[in-house]
Amino acid sequence: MTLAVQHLWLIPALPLAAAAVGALAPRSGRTLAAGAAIGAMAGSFILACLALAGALADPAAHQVFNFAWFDLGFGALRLGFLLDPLTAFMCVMVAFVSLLIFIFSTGYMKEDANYKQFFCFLSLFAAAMLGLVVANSLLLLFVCWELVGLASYLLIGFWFHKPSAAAAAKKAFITTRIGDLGFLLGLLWLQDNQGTLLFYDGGAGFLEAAALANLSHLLPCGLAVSTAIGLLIFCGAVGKSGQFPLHVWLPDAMEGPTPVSALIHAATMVAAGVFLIARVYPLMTADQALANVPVHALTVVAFIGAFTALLGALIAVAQNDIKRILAFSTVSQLGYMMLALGVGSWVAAIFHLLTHAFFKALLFLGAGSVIHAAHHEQDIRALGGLSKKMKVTYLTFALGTMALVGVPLLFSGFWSKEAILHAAHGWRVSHLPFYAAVLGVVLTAFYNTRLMAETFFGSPRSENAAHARENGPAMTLPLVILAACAVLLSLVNLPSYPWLAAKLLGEQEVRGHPIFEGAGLMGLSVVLVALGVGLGWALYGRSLRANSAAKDPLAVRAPGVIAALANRLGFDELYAATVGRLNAALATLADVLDRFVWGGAVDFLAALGQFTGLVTRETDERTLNGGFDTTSDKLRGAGQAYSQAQTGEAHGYLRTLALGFVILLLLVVLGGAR
Amino acid sequence: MTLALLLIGFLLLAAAGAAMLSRNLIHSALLLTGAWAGIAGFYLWAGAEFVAFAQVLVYVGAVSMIVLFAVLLTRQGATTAPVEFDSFRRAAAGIITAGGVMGVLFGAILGTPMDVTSAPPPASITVRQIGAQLMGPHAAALLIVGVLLTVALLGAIVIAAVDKPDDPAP
Amino acid sequence: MSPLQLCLVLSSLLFCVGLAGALARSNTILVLLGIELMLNAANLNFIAFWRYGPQPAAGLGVIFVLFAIAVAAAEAAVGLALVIAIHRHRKTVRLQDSTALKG
Amino acid sequence: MSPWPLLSTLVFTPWIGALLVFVLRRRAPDSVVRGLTVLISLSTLALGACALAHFDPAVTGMQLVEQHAWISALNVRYHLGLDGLSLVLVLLTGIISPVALFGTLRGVRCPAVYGALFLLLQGSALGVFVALDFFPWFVFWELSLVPAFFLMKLWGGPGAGRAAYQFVIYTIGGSAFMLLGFAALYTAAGTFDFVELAALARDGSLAAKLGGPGAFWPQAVFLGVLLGLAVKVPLFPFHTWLPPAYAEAPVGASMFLTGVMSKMGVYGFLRILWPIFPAPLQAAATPLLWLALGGVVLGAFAAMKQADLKRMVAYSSVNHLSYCLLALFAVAAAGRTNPAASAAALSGTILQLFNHGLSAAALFYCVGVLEQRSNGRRGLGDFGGVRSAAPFFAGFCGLALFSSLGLPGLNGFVGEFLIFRGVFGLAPWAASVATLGLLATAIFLLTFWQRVFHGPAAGAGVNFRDLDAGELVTLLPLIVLMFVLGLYPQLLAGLINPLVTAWAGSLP
Repeated sequence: MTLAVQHLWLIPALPLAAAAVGALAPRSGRTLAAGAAIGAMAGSFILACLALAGALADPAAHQVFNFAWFDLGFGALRLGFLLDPLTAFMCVMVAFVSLLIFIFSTGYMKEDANYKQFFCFLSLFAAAMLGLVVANSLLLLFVCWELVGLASYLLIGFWFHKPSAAAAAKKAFITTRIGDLGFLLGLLWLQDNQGTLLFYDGGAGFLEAAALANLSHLLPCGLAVSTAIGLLIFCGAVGKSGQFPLHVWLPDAMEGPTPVSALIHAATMVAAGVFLIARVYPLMTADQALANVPVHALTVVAFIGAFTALLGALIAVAQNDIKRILAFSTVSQLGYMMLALGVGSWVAAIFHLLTHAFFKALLFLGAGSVIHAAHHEQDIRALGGLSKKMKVTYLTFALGTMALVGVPLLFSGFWSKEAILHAAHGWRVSHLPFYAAVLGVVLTAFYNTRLMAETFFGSPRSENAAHARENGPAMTLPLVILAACAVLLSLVNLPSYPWLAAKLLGEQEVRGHPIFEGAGLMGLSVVLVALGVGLGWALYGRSLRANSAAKDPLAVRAPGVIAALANRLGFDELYAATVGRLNAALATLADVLDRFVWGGAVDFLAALGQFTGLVTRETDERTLNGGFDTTSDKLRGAGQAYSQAQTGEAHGYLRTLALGFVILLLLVVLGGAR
Repeated sequence: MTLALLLIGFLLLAAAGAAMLSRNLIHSALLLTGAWAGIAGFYLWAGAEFVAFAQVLVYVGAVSMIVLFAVLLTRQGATTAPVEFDSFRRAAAGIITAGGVMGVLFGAILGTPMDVTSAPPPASITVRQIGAQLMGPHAAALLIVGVLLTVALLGAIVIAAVDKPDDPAP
Repeated sequence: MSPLQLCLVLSSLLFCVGLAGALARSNTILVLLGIELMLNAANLNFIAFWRYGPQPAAGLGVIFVLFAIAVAAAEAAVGLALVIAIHRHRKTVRLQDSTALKG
Repeated sequence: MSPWPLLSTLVFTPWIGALLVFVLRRRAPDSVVRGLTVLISLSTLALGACALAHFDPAVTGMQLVEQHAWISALNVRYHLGLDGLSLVLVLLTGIISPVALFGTLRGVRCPAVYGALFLLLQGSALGVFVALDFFPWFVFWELSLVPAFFLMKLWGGPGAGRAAYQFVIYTIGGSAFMLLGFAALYTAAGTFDFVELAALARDGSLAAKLGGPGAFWPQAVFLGVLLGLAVKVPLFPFHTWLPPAYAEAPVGASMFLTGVMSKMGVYGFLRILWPIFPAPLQAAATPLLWLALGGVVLGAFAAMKQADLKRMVAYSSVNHLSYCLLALFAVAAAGRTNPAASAAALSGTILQLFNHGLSAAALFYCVGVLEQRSNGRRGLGDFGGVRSAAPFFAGFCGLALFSSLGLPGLNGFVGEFLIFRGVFGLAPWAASVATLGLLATAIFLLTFWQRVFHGPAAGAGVNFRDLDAGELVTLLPLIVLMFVLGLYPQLLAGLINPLVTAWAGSLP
């Protein structure tokens, strides 16, 4: 155990302290809150770099620091921190992107009244996200997972006076919680089965060989235990990472401020699902050796990932809100990561996660820059012509787009996507995911071309766009840095020198292969991207939109398809009609049961009691009381009659006394009382 | 002895009866004083000299004086106005009732065999004996009677006192 | 007729005289005096039984009579005071005029 | 053992205080009376801390025992004692009561009478938690209804009369069956003492005395006692008295009712039903488990449908207390099969008791604040955008809400996690169905939060006044405890661990 892992807790603790400062600072302490948040983040970044250095010194080792949270009768509930290359790379990425976005936020949120609160929530998010990354316990990971969800909830609903923002925040929390409940069940199952939730614990953790061997027995339904647990945990990832069928919350989450979208809903939190699956990868692959199971956990992951990748790209084609296009693009890219995990290349997934984090954060921040400059105009139909007004934003945004599209050779996105396509092509179970991914690449190129063309080229199509001006350095500097990263990051994992993959896999030396080995696939990819860009340019770039009301050229050609896609294929309506209605029906049922059945039973008993009471009262009044009353009346009458005898005449009394005496004595004498 | 008793009894009853019949209250009071004196005579006859002494002291001396004062204080109009029997019916009923009582009493007395005639006449009780009895076994009763008398004295004064606080005497 | 019976007859006669007076007369003072006579008749009985009773030496009859005389004296004093008070308020000494006890 | 009768002092100080407050009500100014009431109420916390200092968690039996003959003809004893469970609940009472009094005493009519009744209630609840003989226990149990009734009826809302009658009659009805059950038990065993009865039950002689296992009487007695406790907790579907009672009671009483009195029922399950009727409970546990599950799921869904915030919080109480029963019945049903899970479930139950007390009391107080600011309105649609005007209030209420829905880092999570961990190990299907309850809880609590605090300012949310110092001081201890127990549950778990381990080890 090195010094680094012992002090790993400092990485999330610093932003947490900043969040506390932000929460407790007075309302006017804007600079204090922002300063604390940025300072803490910088500290975390430095610590993360140190941790990375510590991890790379021995990439094969899982350094852990475990401690008991509290005693539980039969053994303590233990938590811990873990340091390995995966953790370290994630830490550095999260801390770095967070730092840049914090800096960007100081410019973007300058006018907001709740500026201080914003940084408090952001710091809380960063703390939870970093905690999630460094956790060595599924429980600690779950705790941070939920806290990340809370921070996301608070930040989506940051402009809470907007009803749409409040509703989106609630939708996000509830939807992800559905997945989290699956996660929770998986976690409980694991705890019950293994007695520990630690990943690595010197041979006793559940990701280590001894424990995994226990998980291979079959359930009555035919699944292996590890498959079932793995799929339950995957439910959590589906919720958090916006995978089909729980992807509906992510586009709505764009109601939050743009830095939030960049940090949480593009770069970090949504990628946590991918990270989670990568973290428990030994568990996910534990059933690969079993031949006679109906389904492997990873197969499900692959298909869901591929479907989501295609779905997201499709829907993005028909969106008009700049942030929603990027949101669906995020959904799609997360699908690619899941696909990579599913087809067995978790290294490719993590590589894409890292590259995507940078270029998608760049794109969102660029979008934020545009929105900020254009006075919160988000509709690309109303923008246009910004390339001349906002040079820095335009250039960096273009670089990010090229990375996302996968323009060959120079851009990180190309290499990471290439790795995924390669892995999907090599998957032995099915080729369907590969075809979906290929189609997704074309679509991605297409809708991004559209985005660029509509936003930056031509002439401004609204007052807001016409008055746009480039933003200050607090906002442009992060863009430049991120753009540099989006390009340079390709260097860490070139096929000929896969440094990142080697480190992640715990290999000391880096063994690359010549670049032409995968040239066929790479060529295909280049052709696909060119096709997509060409199509996009043909439709949107050549004949630029004249004004914001002009019809979309694609919608003219296939109105039904575009309308369906613009409506996001009706998932929200579908859920409202099924899950929502089921939920409402259950609530009504419970309420009716309460009011009428259980409450009715009680009321019936009460009525029965009251009826009995009525009967007895009547009986009492008519018979018992009646008799008693008559007697009383008679007694009173007798008393009145008797009082008539009280004449007040002393003579009479004396006489009566004497007569009484006579009678008594006569009785005694004559009766012979002797 | 018996003769003496008869004589005393006759005088006593005669005085009492006359007192009850007299129409003049003053006469009634004086005749009653006589009857009380007769009773004292009876006590003497029976050998209870101390009782006879007390009878004379209390009744003949004290009560008769109070009665006389009461009579004088309640006289209306002429001092010698007779007190009439205002209701013949009541008088008759009273006398008949008394007669009834007398009848049953006589019946009881005469119908009861009492064979105590053989007992010797006891030595008369001495004052010393009475004193010892009073201060011994009956001390509590004596005390209570003392208190009673005091209270009666105060009570009599309070009841009979003139209460006209609002009307100062001229 | 034994002396005891004679005494008892005498006392009962006295009692009846008192009773008759108390019942027949309307003057409150005379009613009180009649009652006083009845009390004295009872005293006669005490003395007679003391004199001729089975245990004359105890002297209980004498003591009783002494107490009775004391109480009677008190009674007479209070009773006559009441008569005077009533007379002062109602200007009457007729017993049948005081009927406050009527029910 | 301390020679000073600490537990008697603990129980009777509030009663004596109630008398004092009542006597002083016209002689001292209101402020003095209020201060005195809160001070007396705080005595429980102080004495509870004393008890804590004398308490040895390693001992699983009763501690600080006081035992005197009371009615020797009936073998009734004045028997008080304390174990980890009692101590946790005594401390809870010591926290909730002063907070509730402090928070609500300023606004009520006749604060002295209110305070005196409240102190009576507090003493009775404490008596229930420490009495070890059925007779005094039952006396405390029933006595607690009297002040609760008057608090509810005299200080409650418009429908309070009906709700109070329903509450009292329903509860007394249940208790009557319990009394009958104990009468039968006494005829058979000749003692009212819980400890002795439990010992008899352990060696099986109790069932033999009642007529042998499977005979009519043990079942009947068990059902009687079960009914009494089920109404009190309340176990679904005997819960219909609870929403109107909690909703119509004055805020302080609601806080106490949900914070402390609802724990009396679960306490009864753990102290009486569990040790004295192990075999019948095990036999009946599976159907009871279904009922508890019904409470968890239907309680949460019914809450979703409520338009009255207080009723909503009341239903969330049904839901949260049903988790406790769920764990209890799961453990009873499974018996000795999985001691680790049983121990977790039982710890979870006790932690949940404490945690629910904190968060539900805080929630009721928050609804009370809303009610007080808006002239008694407390509908879901009566407010809007309160957070803009009252950020502190929104923050505190939000913390209480998130604690209630089991957010990690706050106290609610620990208890629920342990319950789920235990129940999953004993009855996985029940745990799976119960997650529906977790989801529904999140939905209705967030709906509460969204409708009241978010959106544009509307209804009574316009110009909403933020918390003043007194309200802040009321909520602060609860919020601080939520954090402390959420991050460091060992504080409580340490008190009950040996006890729970012993229980889990002695299952049939």
